[in-house]
Amino acid sequence: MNNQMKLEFLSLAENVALARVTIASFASQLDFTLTDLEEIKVAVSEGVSNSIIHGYGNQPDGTVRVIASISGDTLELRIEDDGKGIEDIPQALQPAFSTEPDRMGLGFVFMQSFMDQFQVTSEPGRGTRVFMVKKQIVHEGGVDKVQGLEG
Amino acid sequence: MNNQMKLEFLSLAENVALARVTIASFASQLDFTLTDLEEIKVAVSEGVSNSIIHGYGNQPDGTVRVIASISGDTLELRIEDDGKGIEDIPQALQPAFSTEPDRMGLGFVFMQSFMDQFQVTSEPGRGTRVFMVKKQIVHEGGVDKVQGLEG
Amino acid sequence: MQLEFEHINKTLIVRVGGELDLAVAESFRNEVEGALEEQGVQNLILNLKDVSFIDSSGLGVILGRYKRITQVGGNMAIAEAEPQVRRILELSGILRIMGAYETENAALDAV
Amino acid sequence: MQLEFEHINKTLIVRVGGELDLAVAESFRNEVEGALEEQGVQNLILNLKDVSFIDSSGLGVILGRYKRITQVGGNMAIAEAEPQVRRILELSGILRIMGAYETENAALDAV
Ligand SMILES: Nc1ncnc2c1ncn2[C@@H]1O[C@H](COP(=O)(O)OP(=O)(O)O)[C@@H](O)[C@H]1O
Ligand SMILES: Nc1ncnc2c1ncn2[C@@H]1O[C@H](COP(=O)(O)OP(=O)(O)O)[C@@H](O)[C@H]1O
Repeated sequence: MNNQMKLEFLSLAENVALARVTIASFASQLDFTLTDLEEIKVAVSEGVSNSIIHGYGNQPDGTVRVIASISGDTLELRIEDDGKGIEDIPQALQPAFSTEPDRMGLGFVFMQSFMDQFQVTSEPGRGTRVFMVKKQIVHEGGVDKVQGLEG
Repeated sequence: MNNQMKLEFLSLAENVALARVTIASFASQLDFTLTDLEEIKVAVSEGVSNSIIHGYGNQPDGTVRVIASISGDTLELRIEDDGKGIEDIPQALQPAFSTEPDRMGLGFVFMQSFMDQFQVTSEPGRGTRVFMVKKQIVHEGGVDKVQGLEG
Repeated sequence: MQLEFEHINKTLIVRVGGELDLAVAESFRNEVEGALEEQGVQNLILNLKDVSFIDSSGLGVILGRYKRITQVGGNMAIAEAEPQVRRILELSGILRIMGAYETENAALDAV
Repeated sequence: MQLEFEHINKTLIVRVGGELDLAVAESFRNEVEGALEEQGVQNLILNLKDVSFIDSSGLGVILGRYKRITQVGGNMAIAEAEPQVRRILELSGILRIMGAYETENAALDAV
Protein backbone atom coordinates (compact mmCIF):
# COMPACT_ATOMS: atom_id res chain seq x y z
CA MET A 1 0.00 0.00 0.00
CA ASN A 2 0.98 3.63 -0.40
CA ASN A 3 -0.04 6.46 1.85
CA GLN A 4 1.11 9.87 3.00
CA MET A 5 0.43 12.17 5.90
CA LYS A 6 1.80 15.28 7.53
CA LEU A 7 1.25 16.51 11.05
CA GLU A 8 2.16 20.03 12.14
CA PHE A 9 1.90 21.34 15.67
CA LEU A 10 3.18 23.94 18.10
CA SER A 11 6.37 23.21 20.02
CA LEU A 12 4.61 22.25 23.23
CA ALA A 13 5.65 19.26 25.35
CA GLU A 14 2.00 18.08 25.36
CA ASN A 15 2.28 17.47 21.63
CA VAL A 16 4.98 14.81 21.92
CA ALA A 17 2.27 12.28 22.81
CA LEU A 18 0.11 13.60 19.95
CA ALA A 19 2.90 12.90 17.46
CA ARG A 20 3.50 9.46 18.93
CA VAL A 21 -0.15 8.44 18.82
CA THR A 22 -0.64 9.78 15.30
CA ILE A 23 2.41 8.04 13.87
CA ALA A 24 1.61 4.79 15.69
CA SER A 25 -1.88 4.89 14.16
CA PHE A 26 -0.47 5.60 10.70
CA ALA A 27 2.24 2.93 11.04
CA SER A 28 -0.33 0.36 12.09
CA GLN A 29 -1.62 0.40 8.51
CA LEU A 30 1.41 -1.80 7.90
CA ASP A 31 1.87 -5.13 9.66
CA PHE A 32 4.41 -4.00 12.21
CA THR A 33 4.85 -6.09 15.34
CA LEU A 34 3.98 -4.51 18.68
CA THR A 35 7.69 -4.21 19.42
CA ASP A 36 8.25 -2.41 16.13
CA LEU A 37 5.41 -0.01 16.94
CA GLU A 38 6.90 0.66 20.38
CA GLU A 39 10.25 1.41 18.77
CA ILE A 40 8.69 3.75 16.24
CA LYS A 41 6.94 5.55 19.10
CA VAL A 42 10.19 6.03 20.98
CA ALA A 43 11.96 7.30 17.85
CA VAL A 44 9.17 9.83 17.18
CA SER A 45 9.11 10.88 20.81
CA GLU A 46 12.86 11.52 20.81
CA GLY A 47 12.87 13.42 17.54
CA VAL A 48 9.93 15.64 18.42
CA SER A 49 11.24 16.26 21.95
CA ASN A 50 14.55 17.37 20.45
CA SER A 51 12.82 19.87 18.18
CA ILE A 52 10.93 21.31 21.13
CA ILE A 53 13.79 21.40 23.66
CA HIS A 54 16.84 21.99 21.52
CA GLY A 55 15.44 23.38 18.29
CA TYR A 56 13.09 25.90 19.89
CA GLY A 57 14.68 26.11 23.35
CA ASN A 58 11.30 25.25 24.91
CA GLN A 59 9.63 28.31 23.38
CA PRO A 60 6.02 27.33 22.62
CA ASP A 61 5.59 29.24 19.34
CA GLY A 62 7.68 27.07 17.03
CA THR A 63 6.23 24.64 14.53
CA VAL A 64 7.24 20.98 14.42
CA ARG A 65 6.39 18.89 11.37
CA VAL A 66 6.17 15.13 11.23
CA ILE A 67 5.83 13.77 7.72
CA ALA A 68 5.21 10.10 7.17
CA SER A 69 4.74 7.89 4.17
CA ILE A 70 4.15 4.25 3.52
CA SER A 71 5.40 2.70 0.29
CA GLY A 72 5.05 -1.01 0.04
CA ASP A 73 6.32 -2.44 3.32
CA THR A 74 8.35 0.61 4.27
CA LEU A 75 7.56 3.48 6.62
CA GLU A 76 9.46 6.72 6.08
CA LEU A 77 9.44 9.42 8.74
CA ARG A 78 10.67 12.98 8.67
CA ILE A 79 10.75 15.17 11.75
CA GLU A 80 11.47 18.81 10.99
CA ASP A 81 11.83 22.08 12.86
CA ASP A 82 12.83 25.62 11.92
CA GLY A 83 14.77 26.07 15.13
CA LYS A 84 18.34 26.85 15.95
CA GLY A 85 19.91 23.89 14.20
CA ILE A 86 22.94 21.78 15.08
CA GLU A 87 26.48 23.15 14.60
CA ASP A 88 28.36 19.87 14.92
CA ILE A 89 26.29 16.86 13.89
CA PRO A 90 28.95 14.14 14.49
CA GLN A 91 29.34 15.42 18.04
CA ALA A 92 25.57 15.57 18.56
CA LEU A 93 25.30 11.94 17.46
CA GLN A 94 27.77 10.69 20.05
CA PRO A 95 26.11 8.55 22.70
CA ALA A 96 25.73 10.46 25.96
CA PHE A 97 26.50 13.80 24.33
CA SER A 98 24.02 16.49 25.27
CA THR A 99 24.14 20.27 25.38
CA GLU A 100 21.72 20.17 28.32
CA PRO A 101 23.22 19.14 31.65
CA ASP A 102 20.21 17.12 32.84
CA ARG A 103 19.57 15.22 29.62
CA MET A 104 21.02 11.85 28.76
CA GLY A 105 22.22 12.30 25.21
CA LEU A 106 20.34 9.16 24.20
CA GLY A 107 17.78 10.60 21.78
CA PHE A 108 19.80 10.07 18.62
CA VAL A 109 21.05 6.72 19.96
CA PHE A 110 17.48 5.46 20.32
CA MET A 111 16.46 6.78 16.91
CA GLN A 112 19.42 5.02 15.32
CA SER A 113 18.97 1.73 17.11
CA PHE A 114 15.18 1.55 16.67
CA MET A 115 14.95 2.50 13.02
CA ASP A 116 16.48 0.79 9.99
CA GLN A 117 17.76 4.00 8.43
CA PHE A 118 18.54 7.30 10.08
CA GLN A 119 19.92 10.60 8.84
CA VAL A 120 20.13 14.12 10.30
CA THR A 121 20.59 17.27 8.32
CA SER A 122 20.72 20.69 9.86
CA GLU A 123 21.41 24.29 8.98
CA PRO A 124 22.46 26.32 12.01
CA GLY A 125 19.97 29.12 12.53
CA ARG A 126 17.48 27.50 10.15
CA GLY A 127 16.44 24.17 11.54
CA THR A 128 16.92 20.45 11.71
CA ARG A 129 15.52 17.48 9.81
CA VAL A 130 15.65 13.90 10.88
CA PHE A 131 14.89 11.24 8.31
CA MET A 132 14.15 7.70 9.41
CA VAL A 133 13.01 4.50 7.74
CA LYS A 134 11.54 1.35 9.21
CA LYS A 135 10.71 -1.74 7.20
CA GLN A 136 8.07 -4.20 8.17
CA ILE A 137 9.67 -7.58 8.81
CA VAL A 138 8.54 -10.18 6.33
CA HIS A 139 7.23 -13.19 8.20
CA GLU A 140 7.56 -16.61 6.68
CA GLY A 141 5.10 -19.42 7.02
CA GLY A 142 1.31 -19.44 6.86
CA VAL A 143 -0.55 -16.37 5.83
CA ASP A 144 2.41 -14.08 5.99
CA LYS A 145 4.35 -16.12 3.49
CA VAL A 146 2.08 -14.83 0.74
CA GLN A 147 2.79 -11.34 1.91
CA GLY A 148 6.43 -12.22 1.71
CA LEU A 149 6.00 -13.16 -1.93
CA GLU A 150 4.23 -9.94 -2.69
CA GLY A 151 6.37 -7.62 -0.61
CA MET B 1 -4.31 26.28 27.51
CA ASN B 2 -3.73 27.13 23.87
CA ASN B 3 -2.57 24.76 21.21
CA GLN B 4 -2.72 24.23 17.47
CA MET B 5 -2.25 21.37 15.07
CA LYS B 6 -2.85 20.44 11.47
CA LEU B 7 -3.07 17.01 9.94
CA GLU B 8 -2.97 16.44 6.19
CA PHE B 9 -3.40 13.10 4.49
CA LEU B 10 -4.36 11.37 1.27
CA SER B 11 -8.04 10.71 0.60
CA LEU B 12 -7.88 7.04 1.57
CA ALA B 13 -10.55 5.34 3.67
CA GLU B 14 -7.77 3.98 5.94
CA ASN B 15 -7.03 7.53 7.03
CA VAL B 16 -10.44 8.14 8.58
CA ALA B 17 -9.27 6.24 11.68
CA LEU B 18 -5.99 8.18 11.61
CA ALA B 19 -7.87 11.48 11.75
CA ARG B 20 -10.12 10.21 14.53
CA VAL B 21 -7.25 8.96 16.69
CA THR B 22 -5.20 12.12 16.16
CA ILE B 23 -8.03 14.48 17.02
CA ALA B 24 -9.09 12.40 20.01
CA SER B 25 -5.51 12.56 21.30
CA PHE B 26 -5.37 16.32 20.73
CA ALA B 27 -8.80 16.89 22.30
CA SER B 28 -7.81 14.87 25.35
CA GLN B 29 -5.51 17.75 26.29
CA LEU B 30 -8.76 19.34 27.46
CA ASP B 31 -10.92 17.75 30.15
CA PHE B 32 -13.58 16.33 27.86
CA THR B 33 -15.72 13.50 29.18
CA LEU B 34 -15.48 10.12 27.44
CA THR B 35 -18.87 10.77 25.85
CA ASP B 36 -17.63 14.10 24.51
CA LEU B 37 -14.55 12.41 23.05
CA GLU B 38 -16.74 9.77 21.41
CA GLU B 39 -18.88 12.50 19.89
CA ILE B 40 -15.85 14.37 18.62
CA LYS B 41 -14.58 11.14 17.04
CA VAL B 42 -17.87 10.57 15.24
CA ALA B 43 -17.96 14.17 13.99
CA VAL B 44 -14.38 13.89 12.63
CA SER B 45 -15.13 10.52 11.09
CA GLU B 46 -18.18 11.89 9.27
CA GLY B 47 -16.44 15.03 8.03
CA VAL B 48 -13.36 13.21 6.78
CA SER B 49 -15.43 10.41 5.20
CA ASN B 50 -17.44 13.04 3.34
CA SER B 51 -14.29 14.62 1.92
CA ILE B 52 -13.07 11.24 0.73
CA ILE B 53 -16.35 9.91 -0.69
CA HIS B 54 -18.12 13.02 -1.88
CA GLY B 55 -15.34 15.60 -2.20
CA TYR B 56 -12.92 13.35 -4.06
CA GLY B 57 -15.33 10.70 -5.33
CA ASN B 58 -13.20 7.99 -3.67
CA GLN B 59 -10.14 8.93 -5.72
CA PRO B 60 -7.08 8.30 -3.54
CA ASP B 61 -4.97 11.28 -4.64
CA GLY B 62 -6.85 14.11 -2.95
CA THR B 63 -5.64 15.84 0.20
CA VAL B 64 -7.80 16.17 3.29
CA ARG B 65 -6.82 18.65 6.00
CA VAL B 66 -7.94 18.55 9.60
CA ILE B 67 -6.99 21.66 11.54
CA ALA B 68 -7.59 21.81 15.26
CA SER B 69 -6.99 24.36 17.94
CA ILE B 70 -7.57 24.64 21.64
CA SER B 71 -8.19 28.03 23.19
CA GLY B 72 -9.11 28.03 26.82
CA ASP B 73 -11.79 25.38 27.22
CA THR B 74 -12.79 25.31 23.55
CA LEU B 75 -11.84 22.93 20.76
CA GLU B 76 -12.16 24.23 17.20
CA LEU B 77 -12.05 21.84 14.28
CA ARG B 78 -11.82 22.49 10.57
CA ILE B 79 -12.10 19.71 8.01
CA GLU B 80 -11.18 20.81 4.50
CA ASP B 81 -10.91 19.32 1.05
CA ASP B 82 -10.21 20.68 -2.43
CA GLY B 83 -12.77 18.39 -3.98
CA LYS B 84 -15.90 18.91 -6.01
CA GLY B 85 -17.76 21.03 -3.49
CA ILE B 86 -21.46 21.21 -2.64
CA GLU B 87 -23.92 22.96 -4.96
CA ASP B 88 -26.84 23.22 -2.58
CA ILE B 89 -25.78 23.35 1.06
CA PRO B 90 -29.27 23.66 2.63
CA GLN B 91 -30.31 20.52 0.74
CA ALA B 92 -27.11 18.69 1.75
CA LEU B 93 -27.83 19.50 5.39
CA GLN B 94 -31.29 17.92 5.33
CA PRO B 95 -31.46 14.78 7.44
CA ALA B 96 -31.50 11.66 5.26
CA PHE B 97 -30.44 13.58 2.16
CA SER B 98 -27.60 11.91 0.31
CA THR B 99 -26.37 11.98 -3.25
CA GLU B 100 -25.24 8.37 -2.86
CA PRO B 101 -28.02 5.76 -2.91
CA ASP B 102 -26.49 3.49 -0.26
CA ARG B 103 -25.57 6.20 2.24
CA MET B 104 -27.78 7.42 5.06
CA GLY B 105 -27.51 11.19 4.82
CA LEU B 106 -26.68 11.33 8.52
CA GLY B 107 -23.14 12.71 8.39
CA PHE B 108 -24.08 16.36 8.75
CA VAL B 109 -26.82 15.45 11.24
CA PHE B 110 -24.24 13.78 13.52
CA MET B 111 -21.77 16.64 13.17
CA GLN B 112 -24.48 19.13 14.10
CA SER B 113 -25.85 17.20 17.04
CA PHE B 114 -22.47 16.23 18.50
CA MET B 115 -20.74 19.58 18.27
CA ASP B 116 -21.71 22.90 19.85
CA GLN B 117 -21.17 24.92 16.69
CA PHE B 118 -21.19 23.78 13.10
CA GLN B 119 -20.82 25.55 9.77
CA VAL B 120 -20.21 24.39 6.20
CA THR B 121 -18.85 26.50 3.43
CA SER B 122 -18.23 25.23 -0.06
CA GLU B 123 -17.25 26.44 -3.49
CA PRO B 124 -18.43 24.06 -6.20
CA GLY B 125 -15.40 22.79 -8.09
CA ARG B 126 -13.03 24.06 -5.42
CA GLY B 127 -13.77 22.27 -2.18
CA THR B 128 -15.59 22.15 1.10
CA ARG B 129 -14.81 23.31 4.62
CA VAL B 130 -16.57 22.22 7.75
CA PHE B 131 -16.02 24.27 10.88
CA MET B 132 -17.00 22.84 14.26
CA VAL B 133 -16.61 23.88 17.87
CA LYS B 134 -16.94 21.89 21.05
CA LYS B 135 -16.64 23.34 24.53
CA GLN B 136 -15.52 21.42 27.53
CA ILE B 137 -18.19 21.40 30.19
CA VAL B 138 -17.09 23.16 33.34
CA HIS B 139 -17.41 20.82 36.27
CA GLU B 140 -18.34 22.19 39.66
CA GLY B 141 -18.37 19.63 42.39
CA GLY B 142 -21.55 17.80 41.33
CA VAL B 143 -20.37 16.96 37.85
CA ASP B 144 -23.64 15.95 36.29
CA LYS B 145 -25.69 18.70 37.82
CA VAL B 146 -23.88 21.26 35.73
CA GLN B 147 -24.27 19.05 32.68
CA GLY B 148 -27.96 18.80 33.36
CA LEU B 149 -28.39 22.53 33.59
CA GLU B 150 -26.53 23.26 30.43
CA GLY B 151 -27.77 20.39 28.29
CA MET C 1 -12.72 -5.62 11.60
CA GLN C 2 -13.34 -9.17 12.76
CA LEU C 3 -16.36 -11.27 11.75
CA GLU C 4 -17.57 -14.57 13.12
CA PHE C 5 -20.56 -16.41 11.71
CA GLU C 6 -22.90 -18.91 13.32
CA HIS C 7 -26.07 -20.47 12.00
CA ILE C 8 -28.91 -21.31 14.37
CA ASN C 9 -31.86 -22.74 12.45
CA LYS C 10 -32.90 -20.06 9.98
CA THR C 11 -30.97 -17.32 11.71
CA LEU C 12 -27.49 -16.13 10.86
CA ILE C 13 -25.61 -14.66 13.79
CA VAL C 14 -22.75 -12.34 12.87
CA ARG C 15 -20.40 -11.35 15.69
CA VAL C 16 -18.58 -8.20 14.69
CA GLY C 17 -15.49 -6.64 16.22
CA GLY C 18 -13.48 -3.49 15.56
CA GLU C 19 -14.35 -0.08 14.16
CA LEU C 20 -17.20 0.08 11.67
CA ASP C 21 -16.26 3.05 9.53
CA LEU C 22 -15.65 3.83 5.86
CA ALA C 23 -12.46 1.76 5.74
CA VAL C 24 -14.28 -1.50 6.46
CA ALA C 25 -17.82 -0.73 5.23
CA GLU C 26 -17.38 -2.45 1.89
CA SER C 27 -15.89 -5.68 3.20
CA PHE C 28 -18.38 -5.69 6.09
CA ARG C 29 -21.22 -5.49 3.57
CA ASN C 30 -19.73 -8.05 1.19
CA GLU C 31 -18.93 -10.62 3.83
CA VAL C 32 -22.33 -10.40 5.49
CA GLU C 33 -24.02 -10.51 2.08
CA GLY C 34 -22.03 -13.61 1.20
CA ALA C 35 -23.14 -15.36 4.37
CA LEU C 36 -26.75 -14.28 3.86
CA GLU C 37 -26.76 -15.91 0.45
CA GLU C 38 -26.25 -19.33 1.96
CA GLN C 39 -29.27 -21.57 1.67
CA GLY C 40 -31.96 -21.39 4.31
CA VAL C 41 -30.91 -18.15 5.97
CA GLN C 42 -33.91 -16.01 6.79
CA ASN C 43 -33.08 -13.86 9.81
CA LEU C 44 -30.00 -11.89 10.82
CA ILE C 45 -28.64 -11.04 14.24
CA LEU C 46 -25.71 -8.66 14.46
CA ASN C 47 -23.82 -9.06 17.70
CA LEU C 48 -21.96 -5.75 18.11
CA LYS C 49 -20.34 -6.55 21.47
CA ASP C 50 -16.78 -6.00 20.24
CA VAL C 51 -17.53 -2.97 18.08
CA SER C 52 -15.70 -0.03 19.64
CA PHE C 53 -16.71 2.59 17.10
CA ILE C 54 -19.44 3.10 14.53
CA ASP C 55 -20.36 6.03 12.31
CA SER C 56 -22.83 6.57 9.49
CA SER C 57 -20.79 4.44 7.08
CA GLY C 58 -21.19 1.44 9.39
CA LEU C 59 -24.84 2.27 10.02
CA GLY C 60 -25.44 2.35 6.28
CA VAL C 61 -24.32 -1.26 5.98
CA ILE C 62 -26.64 -2.29 8.82
CA LEU C 63 -29.62 -0.49 7.28
CA GLY C 64 -28.84 -2.01 3.88
CA ARG C 65 -28.89 -5.51 5.34
CA TYR C 66 -32.18 -4.72 7.10
CA LYS C 67 -33.81 -3.68 3.84
CA ARG C 68 -32.61 -6.81 2.07
CA ILE C 69 -33.66 -9.19 4.86
CA THR C 70 -37.11 -7.72 5.39
CA GLN C 71 -37.80 -7.63 1.65
CA VAL C 72 -37.75 -11.42 1.63
CA GLY C 73 -39.80 -11.71 4.82
CA GLY C 74 -36.98 -12.13 7.35
CA ASN C 75 -36.27 -10.35 10.62
CA MET C 76 -33.22 -8.59 11.93
CA ALA C 77 -32.01 -7.63 15.40
CA ILE C 78 -28.97 -6.16 17.13
CA ALA C 79 -27.39 -7.77 20.19
CA GLU C 80 -24.99 -6.70 22.93
CA ALA C 81 -24.08 -3.24 21.59
CA GLU C 82 -21.97 -1.21 24.02
CA PRO C 83 -23.52 2.06 25.27
CA GLN C 84 -21.60 4.40 22.92
CA VAL C 85 -22.51 2.25 19.90
CA ARG C 86 -26.10 1.89 21.06
CA ARG C 87 -26.36 5.65 21.36
CA ILE C 88 -25.36 6.14 17.72
CA LEU C 89 -27.80 3.43 16.64
CA GLU C 90 -30.52 5.20 18.58
CA LEU C 91 -29.78 8.64 17.18
CA SER C 92 -29.77 7.25 13.66
CA GLY C 93 -33.32 6.01 14.01
CA ILE C 94 -32.29 2.42 13.28
CA LEU C 95 -33.64 1.29 16.65
CA ARG C 96 -37.08 2.43 15.61
CA ILE C 97 -37.13 -0.28 12.96
CA MET C 98 -35.20 -3.08 14.62
CA GLY C 99 -34.71 -4.18 18.19
CA ALA C 100 -31.47 -4.03 20.17
CA TYR C 101 -31.14 -6.69 22.86
CA GLU C 102 -28.81 -7.21 25.77
CA THR C 103 -28.10 -10.82 24.86
CA GLU C 104 -27.94 -12.95 21.76
CA ASN C 105 -30.62 -15.22 23.20
CA ALA C 106 -33.05 -12.35 23.66
CA ALA C 107 -32.35 -11.32 20.06
CA LEU C 108 -32.92 -14.92 18.92
CA ASP C 109 -36.26 -15.02 20.70
CA ALA C 110 -37.27 -11.79 19.00
CA VAL C 111 -36.49 -12.57 15.36
CA MET D 1 1.05 10.69 34.99
CA GLN D 2 -0.07 9.26 38.31
CA LEU D 3 2.15 9.04 41.40
CA GLU D 4 1.57 7.20 44.66
CA PHE D 5 4.00 7.38 47.56
CA GLU D 6 4.62 4.95 50.38
CA HIS D 7 7.27 4.97 53.09
CA ILE D 8 8.66 1.70 54.42
CA ASN D 9 11.34 2.39 57.01
CA LYS D 10 14.04 4.42 55.23
CA THR D 11 12.77 3.57 51.78
CA LEU D 12 10.42 5.68 49.68
CA ILE D 13 8.35 3.67 47.22
CA VAL D 14 6.98 5.65 44.28
CA ARG D 15 4.36 3.90 42.15
CA VAL D 16 4.23 5.60 38.78
CA GLY D 17 1.58 5.36 36.08
CA GLY D 18 1.18 6.82 32.61
CA GLU D 19 3.61 7.91 29.93
CA LEU D 20 6.99 9.21 31.12
CA ASP D 21 7.93 11.65 28.40
CA LEU D 22 8.87 15.32 28.05
CA ALA D 23 5.37 16.51 28.98
CA VAL D 24 5.57 15.05 32.48
CA ALA D 25 9.33 14.98 33.11
CA GLU D 26 9.41 18.18 35.11
CA SER D 27 6.53 17.38 37.42
CA PHE D 28 7.76 13.78 37.76
CA ARG D 29 11.15 15.13 38.92
CA ASN D 30 9.70 17.78 41.21
CA GLU D 31 7.20 15.53 42.93
CA VAL D 32 9.71 12.75 43.55
CA GLU D 33 12.27 15.31 44.75
CA GLY D 34 9.71 16.74 47.13
CA ALA D 35 9.01 13.32 48.61
CA LEU D 36 12.72 12.52 48.87
CA GLU D 37 13.25 15.65 50.96
CA GLU D 38 11.09 14.31 53.73
CA GLN D 39 13.02 13.41 56.81
CA GLY D 40 14.58 9.98 57.09
CA VAL D 41 14.28 8.92 53.46
CA GLN D 42 17.41 7.16 52.30
CA ASN D 43 16.46 4.73 49.53
CA LEU D 44 14.15 4.96 46.53
CA ILE D 45 12.14 2.30 44.76
CA LEU D 46 10.38 3.24 41.54
CA ASN D 47 7.52 0.88 40.80
CA LEU D 48 6.95 1.30 37.03
CA LYS D 49 4.15 -1.28 36.73
CA ASP D 50 1.64 1.17 35.25
CA VAL D 51 4.09 3.01 33.03
CA SER D 52 3.05 2.32 29.45
CA PHE D 53 5.71 4.42 27.74
CA ILE D 54 9.11 5.85 28.57
CA ASP D 55 11.68 7.69 26.50
CA SER D 56 14.96 9.45 27.24
CA SER D 57 13.18 12.37 28.95
CA GLY D 58 11.70 9.96 31.50
CA LEU D 59 14.99 8.07 31.82
CA GLY D 60 16.76 11.35 32.53
CA VAL D 61 14.58 11.91 35.59
CA ILE D 62 15.32 8.38 36.84
CA LEU D 63 19.07 8.81 36.36
CA GLY D 64 18.95 12.21 38.08
CA ARG D 65 17.27 10.70 41.13
CA TYR D 66 19.84 7.90 41.17
CA LYS D 67 22.71 10.40 41.26
CA ARG D 68 21.12 12.36 44.07
CA ILE D 69 20.26 9.30 46.19
CA THR D 70 23.65 7.61 45.84
CA GLN D 71 25.50 10.86 46.60
CA VAL D 72 24.10 10.75 50.10
CA GLY D 73 24.75 7.05 50.51
CA GLY D 74 21.31 5.69 49.57
CA ASN D 75 20.27 2.96 47.16
CA MET D 76 17.80 2.88 44.33
CA ALA D 77 15.95 0.12 42.48
CA ILE D 78 13.26 -0.35 39.86
CA ALA D 79 10.30 -2.68 40.34
CA GLU D 80 7.69 -4.32 38.13
CA ALA D 81 8.58 -2.63 34.83
CA GLU D 82 6.67 -4.05 31.86
CA PRO D 83 8.81 -5.67 29.12
CA GLN D 84 8.72 -2.70 26.72
CA VAL D 85 9.72 -0.29 29.49
CA ARG D 86 12.37 -2.68 30.80
CA ARG D 87 13.87 -2.92 27.35
CA ILE D 88 14.33 0.85 27.14
CA LEU D 89 15.84 0.88 30.63
CA GLU D 90 18.23 -1.85 29.54
CA LEU D 91 19.28 -0.15 26.32
CA SER D 92 19.91 3.11 28.18
CA GLY D 93 22.47 1.42 30.43
CA ILE D 94 20.51 2.36 33.56
CA LEU D 95 20.18 -1.30 34.51
CA ARG D 96 23.95 -1.55 34.72
CA ILE D 97 23.87 0.82 37.70
CA MET D 98 20.63 -0.13 39.41
CA GLY D 99 18.64 -3.34 39.68
CA ALA D 100 15.22 -4.00 38.19
CA TYR D 101 13.09 -6.48 40.13
CA GLU D 102 9.91 -8.36 39.40
CA THR D 103 8.30 -7.40 42.67
CA GLU D 104 8.41 -4.51 45.11
CA ASN D 105 9.47 -6.91 47.86
CA ALA D 106 12.47 -8.12 45.89
CA ALA D 107 13.42 -4.47 45.30
CA LEU D 108 12.98 -3.72 49.01
CA ASP D 109 15.29 -6.59 49.91
CA ALA D 110 17.88 -5.26 47.48
CA VAL D 111 18.11 -1.62 48.57
N1 LIG E 1 16.18 19.40 16.62
C1 LIG E 1 17.35 19.83 17.18
N2 LIG E 1 17.69 21.14 17.12
C2 LIG E 1 18.85 21.57 17.68
N3 LIG E 1 19.74 20.77 18.30
C3 LIG E 1 19.45 19.46 18.39
C4 LIG E 1 18.25 18.93 17.85
N4 LIG E 1 18.24 17.59 18.07
C5 LIG E 1 19.38 17.33 18.75
N5 LIG E 1 20.11 18.43 18.94
C6 LIG E 1 21.44 18.52 19.61
O1 LIG E 1 22.00 17.22 19.66
C7 LIG E 1 22.26 16.85 21.01
C8 LIG E 1 22.07 15.37 21.21
O2 LIG E 1 20.72 15.02 21.04
P1 LIG E 1 20.13 13.70 21.69
O3 LIG E 1 21.01 12.55 21.33
O4 LIG E 1 18.72 13.57 21.32
O5 LIG E 1 20.30 13.91 23.26
P2 LIG E 1 19.53 14.87 24.29
O6 LIG E 1 18.20 15.26 23.74
O7 LIG E 1 19.41 14.06 25.52
O8 LIG E 1 20.43 16.07 24.47
C9 LIG E 1 21.35 17.71 21.84
O9 LIG E 1 21.83 17.89 23.17
C10 LIG E 1 21.34 19.01 21.04
O10 LIG E 1 22.45 19.80 21.33
N1 LIG F 1 -16.90 17.26 1.51
C1 LIG F 1 -17.95 17.18 0.66
N2 LIG F 1 -17.76 17.40 -0.66
C2 LIG F 1 -18.80 17.32 -1.54
N3 LIG F 1 -20.05 17.01 -1.17
C3 LIG F 1 -20.31 16.78 0.12
C4 LIG F 1 -19.28 16.85 1.09
N4 LIG F 1 -19.82 16.58 2.31
C5 LIG F 1 -21.12 16.35 2.10
N5 LIG F 1 -21.44 16.47 0.78
C6 LIG F 1 -22.79 16.33 0.17
O1 LIG F 1 -23.76 16.43 1.19
C7 LIG F 1 -24.57 15.25 1.23
C8 LIG F 1 -25.00 14.95 2.65
O2 LIG F 1 -23.88 14.60 3.44
P1 LIG F 1 -24.08 13.74 4.75
O3 LIG F 1 -25.12 14.36 5.60
O4 LIG F 1 -22.73 13.58 5.39
O5 LIG F 1 -24.61 12.34 4.26
P2 LIG F 1 -23.95 11.15 3.43
O6 LIG F 1 -22.47 11.21 3.61
O7 LIG F 1 -24.55 9.93 4.03
O8 LIG F 1 -24.34 11.35 2.00
C9 LIG F 1 -23.72 14.19 0.59
O9 LIG F 1 -24.50 13.14 0.07
C10 LIG F 1 -22.98 14.97 -0.49
O10 LIG F 1 -23.77 15.15 -1.63
